[in-house]
Amino acid sequence: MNDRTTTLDATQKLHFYQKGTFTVGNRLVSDQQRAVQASIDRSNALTCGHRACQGCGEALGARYAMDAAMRATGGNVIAVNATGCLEVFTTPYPETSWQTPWLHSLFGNAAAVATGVAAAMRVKGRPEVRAIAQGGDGGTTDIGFGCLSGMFERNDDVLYICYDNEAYMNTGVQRSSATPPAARTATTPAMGPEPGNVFGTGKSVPKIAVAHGIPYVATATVADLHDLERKVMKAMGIHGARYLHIHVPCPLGWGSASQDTIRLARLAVECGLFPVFEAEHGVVTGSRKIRRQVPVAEYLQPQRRFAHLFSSDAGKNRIAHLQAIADRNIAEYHLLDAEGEA
Amino acid sequence: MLKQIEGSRAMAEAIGLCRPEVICAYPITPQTHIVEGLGEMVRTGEISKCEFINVESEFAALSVAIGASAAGARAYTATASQGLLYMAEAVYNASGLGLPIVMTLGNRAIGAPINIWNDHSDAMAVADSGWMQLFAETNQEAADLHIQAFRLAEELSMPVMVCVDGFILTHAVERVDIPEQADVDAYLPPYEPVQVLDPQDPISIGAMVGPEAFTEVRYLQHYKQTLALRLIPEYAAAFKKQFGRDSGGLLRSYRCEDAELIVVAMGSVNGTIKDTIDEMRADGLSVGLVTLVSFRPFPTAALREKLVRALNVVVIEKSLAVGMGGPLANNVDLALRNVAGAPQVHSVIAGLGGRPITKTSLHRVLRGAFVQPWEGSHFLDLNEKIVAKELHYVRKVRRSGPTAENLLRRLGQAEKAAV
Amino acid sequence: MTHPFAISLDVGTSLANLTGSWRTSRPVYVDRLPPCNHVCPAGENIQGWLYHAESGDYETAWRTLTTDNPLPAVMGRVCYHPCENACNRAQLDEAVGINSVERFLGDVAIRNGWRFAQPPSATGKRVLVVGAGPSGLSAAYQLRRMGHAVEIHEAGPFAGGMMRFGIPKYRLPRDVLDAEISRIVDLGVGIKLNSKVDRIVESMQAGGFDAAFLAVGAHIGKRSYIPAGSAAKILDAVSLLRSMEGEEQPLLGRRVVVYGGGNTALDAARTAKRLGATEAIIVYRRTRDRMPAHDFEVEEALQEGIMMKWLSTIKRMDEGVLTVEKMQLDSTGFPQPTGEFETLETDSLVLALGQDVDLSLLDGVPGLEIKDGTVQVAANMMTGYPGIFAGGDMVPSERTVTVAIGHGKKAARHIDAWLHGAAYAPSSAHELASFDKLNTWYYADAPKTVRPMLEVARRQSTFEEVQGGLDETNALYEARRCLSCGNCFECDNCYGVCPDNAVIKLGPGKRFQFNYDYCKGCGVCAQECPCGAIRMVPEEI
Amino acid sequence: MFQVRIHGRGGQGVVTAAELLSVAAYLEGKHAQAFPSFGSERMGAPVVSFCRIDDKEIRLREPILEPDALIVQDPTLIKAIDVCQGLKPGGYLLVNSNRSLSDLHLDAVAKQLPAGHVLTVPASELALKHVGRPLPNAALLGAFARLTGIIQLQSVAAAIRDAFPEKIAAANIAAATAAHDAVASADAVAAA
Repeated sequence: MNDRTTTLDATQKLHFYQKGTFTVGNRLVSDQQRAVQASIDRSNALTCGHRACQGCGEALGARYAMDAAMRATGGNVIAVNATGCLEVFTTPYPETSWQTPWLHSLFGNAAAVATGVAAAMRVKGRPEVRAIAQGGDGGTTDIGFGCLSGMFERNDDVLYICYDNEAYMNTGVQRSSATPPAARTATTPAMGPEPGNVFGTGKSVPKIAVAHGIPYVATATVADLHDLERKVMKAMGIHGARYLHIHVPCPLGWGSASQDTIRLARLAVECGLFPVFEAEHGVVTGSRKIRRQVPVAEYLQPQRRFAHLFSSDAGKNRIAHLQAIADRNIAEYHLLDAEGEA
Repeated sequence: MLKQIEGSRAMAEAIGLCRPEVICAYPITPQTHIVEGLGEMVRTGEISKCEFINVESEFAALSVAIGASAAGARAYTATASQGLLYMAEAVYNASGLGLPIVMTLGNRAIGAPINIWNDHSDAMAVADSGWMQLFAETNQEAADLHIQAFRLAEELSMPVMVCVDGFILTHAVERVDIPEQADVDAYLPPYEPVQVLDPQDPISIGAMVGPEAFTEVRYLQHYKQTLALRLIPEYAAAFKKQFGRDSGGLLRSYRCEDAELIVVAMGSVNGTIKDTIDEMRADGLSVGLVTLVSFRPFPTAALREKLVRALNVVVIEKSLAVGMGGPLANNVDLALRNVAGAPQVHSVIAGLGGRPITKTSLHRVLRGAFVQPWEGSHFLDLNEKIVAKELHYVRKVRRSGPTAENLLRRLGQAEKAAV
Repeated sequence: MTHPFAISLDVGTSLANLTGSWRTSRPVYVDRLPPCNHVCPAGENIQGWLYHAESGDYETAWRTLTTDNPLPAVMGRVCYHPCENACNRAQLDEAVGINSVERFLGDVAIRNGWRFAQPPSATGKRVLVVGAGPSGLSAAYQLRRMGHAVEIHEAGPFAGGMMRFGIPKYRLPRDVLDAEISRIVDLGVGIKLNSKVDRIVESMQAGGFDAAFLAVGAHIGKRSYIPAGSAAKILDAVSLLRSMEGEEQPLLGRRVVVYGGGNTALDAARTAKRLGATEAIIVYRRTRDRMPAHDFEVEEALQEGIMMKWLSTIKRMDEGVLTVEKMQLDSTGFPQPTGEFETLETDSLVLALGQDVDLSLLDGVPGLEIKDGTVQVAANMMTGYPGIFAGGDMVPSERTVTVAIGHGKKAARHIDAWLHGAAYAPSSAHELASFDKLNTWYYADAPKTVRPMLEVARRQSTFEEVQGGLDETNALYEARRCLSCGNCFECDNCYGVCPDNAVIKLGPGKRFQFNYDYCKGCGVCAQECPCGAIRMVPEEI
Repeated sequence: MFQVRIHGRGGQGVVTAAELLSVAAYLEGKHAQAFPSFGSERMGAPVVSFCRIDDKEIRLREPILEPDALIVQDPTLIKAIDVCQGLKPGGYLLVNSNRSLSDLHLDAVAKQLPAGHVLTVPASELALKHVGRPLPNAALLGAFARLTGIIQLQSVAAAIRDAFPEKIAAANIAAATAAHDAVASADAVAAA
């Protein structure tokens, strides 16, 4: 699998040229070298008829990730899902949109349940069947955090995927520990002296994952499919605990236009607020470089959850504060260095 | 093979003979020795083809079991007290998903005040979670019940909790006949799941179910437990056939024929009660005992059949539903509901937080029942003097402080006074 | 039911939930007109042939190209490529090197000896084409492919018209020109050289032609009266350039002055330099920014050491000396005399003040309207005389090879229709694919490849071709810089980015189709389409 | 008791419409009860909300199965589900559309209802014009007031004023008034 992904990366540089370098597919390269999503017979692990909102980033991210995992394992994937949007909009009785074996247990235990699945497969002599746990930022960075850390620390053979839309959207957009500073949510209204979410210290679960020293940790976004697929395939080529944190915009919770989902994911990376990086065995090994840097304001402006920042002078300072956070990321993950540098 | 052995170890060996495939361990007194024993047996290979997983919490312990069971493995874990409450959400989930997990519950009180000793508060806290609950009277039965539990759970695709009195059984070293592997294999068929996560035949398990179907799901769960009322005696009979001894079943009676007064109890206390009854019978008192093995499903009909001819029924239980009384007594009332000329039911709350239940105390309360049956709950060996003092003090002083500490202080004073 | 009720569900059950009913606006695939195609005077489907060149299928690319223009190798050298000025990519990094790829295809075709497919069947109609210049050849080629018998009458000794007599060798090597002309001849187009048509109507009757296309070039250099001493050597640029095709080369002396500011002036000056003039000076009455000549040609000329004298008019010429008056631009930008004079040493003066067409062949033809030295034609290129069409330098329009070729094609279509007693109706053009319709994120940065240039030393002394061509990898690279503005190039973006799997991929070359049963109308596909080939249309409610 | 059922899609303000209606009734001194069809539906998915209006205390807690009036905020639902289910014989039907009843295949339903009880209003258009976003609920309430006479337009306006910030309120009231007047003039035409 690794070979395939490396060649895919190579072809990006060698053959894609101007047209198709960043697009999903490219008629000029062989099917094998094209993105999984470009394939006419991709598995569509998450199929039509689900009840996600128009322009749902999570629905997109989940199909991207699961389809890539399906290709990487020849379809031998069992998915465990934490409670949340993804669970509710994909499996309301009597309809499921999942084409893979799929299990929903609770909000906070996806990582542990997946550990159980993996253990069962080992003991049943079917190690080729791999377990993937998935959840939103609430189920991952908040309520599911204990089970997640336990799974990491035991280095169980589970790929945990967090679809981060930066709040509890399923329950009506309440703040989570992944909600960015200043963002308006139902529980951090744009009122009072400190409108929106507090400027806390933040909580980078990817970094916490790295601190566990697990074999593989990566962040990705729905705006960079090739990068996302490569990371999923790489992850599926590794045994032990792996963590993939995917940034997935939410039109409902962010107050953005449904067609802007991918555009916003792109801007989040280009402004430095969402660093895309990789780490192996506790060491950051590389980052996706910013291609056309933009000020954070360009990313914040189209989102109603940040509207209050643009209506007052105090707002300007908060934007500056957010820019400072972006600049820190840029420095820490070398986001403006030339390609190839760590 | 007969062994003089600690209860926990005996259970561990019995569970091992059931060929569990995934065992999740998290330490909590008093079940700890069971998973310790199992861990050792997995390491030494006594249990083969088994994943032993040390998890970070009871919540994770049962969650791992849920995943393993849904993926087709025979899953086991054990817990007690606070641990059971910490995994409560998963307890309901396991039964809701119909996963045949077997879990040992080393019965123990629930804090605060923190207390590690035995009573049945933990079992009662999740009595209505959809799990079947079987109470062991002896360590022999504790061991045997696990073997029956796996068969029952997997037949109905419904989890089973084997309730064993903490310390009193788990830590008691006594004679236990550990079955032979061949017998267990003959009795317990390999796990055939009704549904399993398999890439060859994918399904989605754990859908969101709305008002249109939720009642039906719940009803079917309830219906399964009514089926268990038939299966439990059946499997107990089969067990006797295979292993040559009585173990399990819905309930057992002792000297009940013609008894005017019948005691109902669960767990290890039944032994003490039997001795007490023998002595009372010797004194010509017409008293008998019904030992309830299955609390869930609750054997309403079988119990009614045992109790209906008595004049009085005394329910002795190690649990208190604060503000209501004895939950077991309440369930016994259910068995006699709408029965013409049904016996009077009297409730005894005993052995909370590990307080010993002695023959002396039992004689006092049971003989009392002949002379002067009571209404409401009788708290066995309640230190009324101290309670009265505390109540008086609390009435006087607004900031009266923590009751538990106050009581301990008073007990100390009382002892000094005695010297 | 094979598994527990309600809590477990079978795969594929969600397909029963037709989420398309949520939609308030729907995406539709569209084709928009790329700016390059839009502005090409020859009406080439540039994006169309680049698409094939991208995948290395040069023959199909060349065949697509030559359906509109039979002279790609020439075009790739002499076209002033307005397409590249219009190219959307210019707003991203640099315009696609369309002209250089066109030349590459033309040269490859010559190298491989690719031929045009013979016309399917003969219509029995005969068409006379007057003039073997670009528009004449273009018309003849198109008419021949439509199955008509075509005969070109050319007054000069060679075919090619202004391509041969107006454009110097160093810009258009003659072997290239000959190769592309002979390919047209091979198609069955007859060319009669040295046969000037004096009376068009008579010639038509004599030859039994059903229609005629007049494409006479502007070969007559405009003269303006300049008082001159007897020994002063004055000649015009067109004659100079034409004489380059003859045996003996003209003698201009060491110091040559060219008078004028158009491309011809530059050609004349650069030719003079190559003929050995140590000083070649261009005298122009306005400033460089007002020069009609193309800037890149001025640049090349300056590199070759041509000197420029701005804001000057020539008053008189005596032996070896010119009198020049300084000018200044008035507020309207028109040059006004200042009364300041100076002299300029020169051996000869070349006048490049524009050209005229010899319209004598039209004398006496009824119904024609001649204005400012050109024949007026209707929208269908037909003159006032039924059956006689005209194009190129003869009709009012910009005088470039590309425009001429466009005229030829256009006229051919109308002539064909006219011969069938029908009227040719061009298909209505699509909406323009402007830059704002694109999502350029998806295109990698890729600066234009520069064509090699002959070093200045040799450019000053020889008539070798100044500008080189691209090698294959360059050409491929350049072709792949095309953004495919407004037309799906099957990048799979819409197929990949749909959160509802509501895009159906139909397979290579078949593009895509929306599944409106499930499309919720979020619009992500339209937003993320790189080339603007999807439009969102509100649902009627 | 007058019972209203509102059909629409997540994000169209279906629940808000029921709430506004109840507030309008409350402001007229009536008893009113508004409640949504609970569920975790998403933007764009079909949603139902209910409103009861009465002169005495409302104790009934069942969903509205036999409404006196139906408001359909999104006509595409008519294809998807049986919106008219349980509508009383003398009831009202108000549909957000700029198309005719026959275009919407509602002729059959209309026949069964009293004359003048069925109406389509281009509420989304009016909303786009006045509010700038296609949120048809306010406009529909304006039309509803005129169609049924159960509540007054000014009560609807007052309810909107209670619920939203000044500017947004003003815009929505404008939409409601426009819809109300449109119905009025239509009636005038019918009457003439």
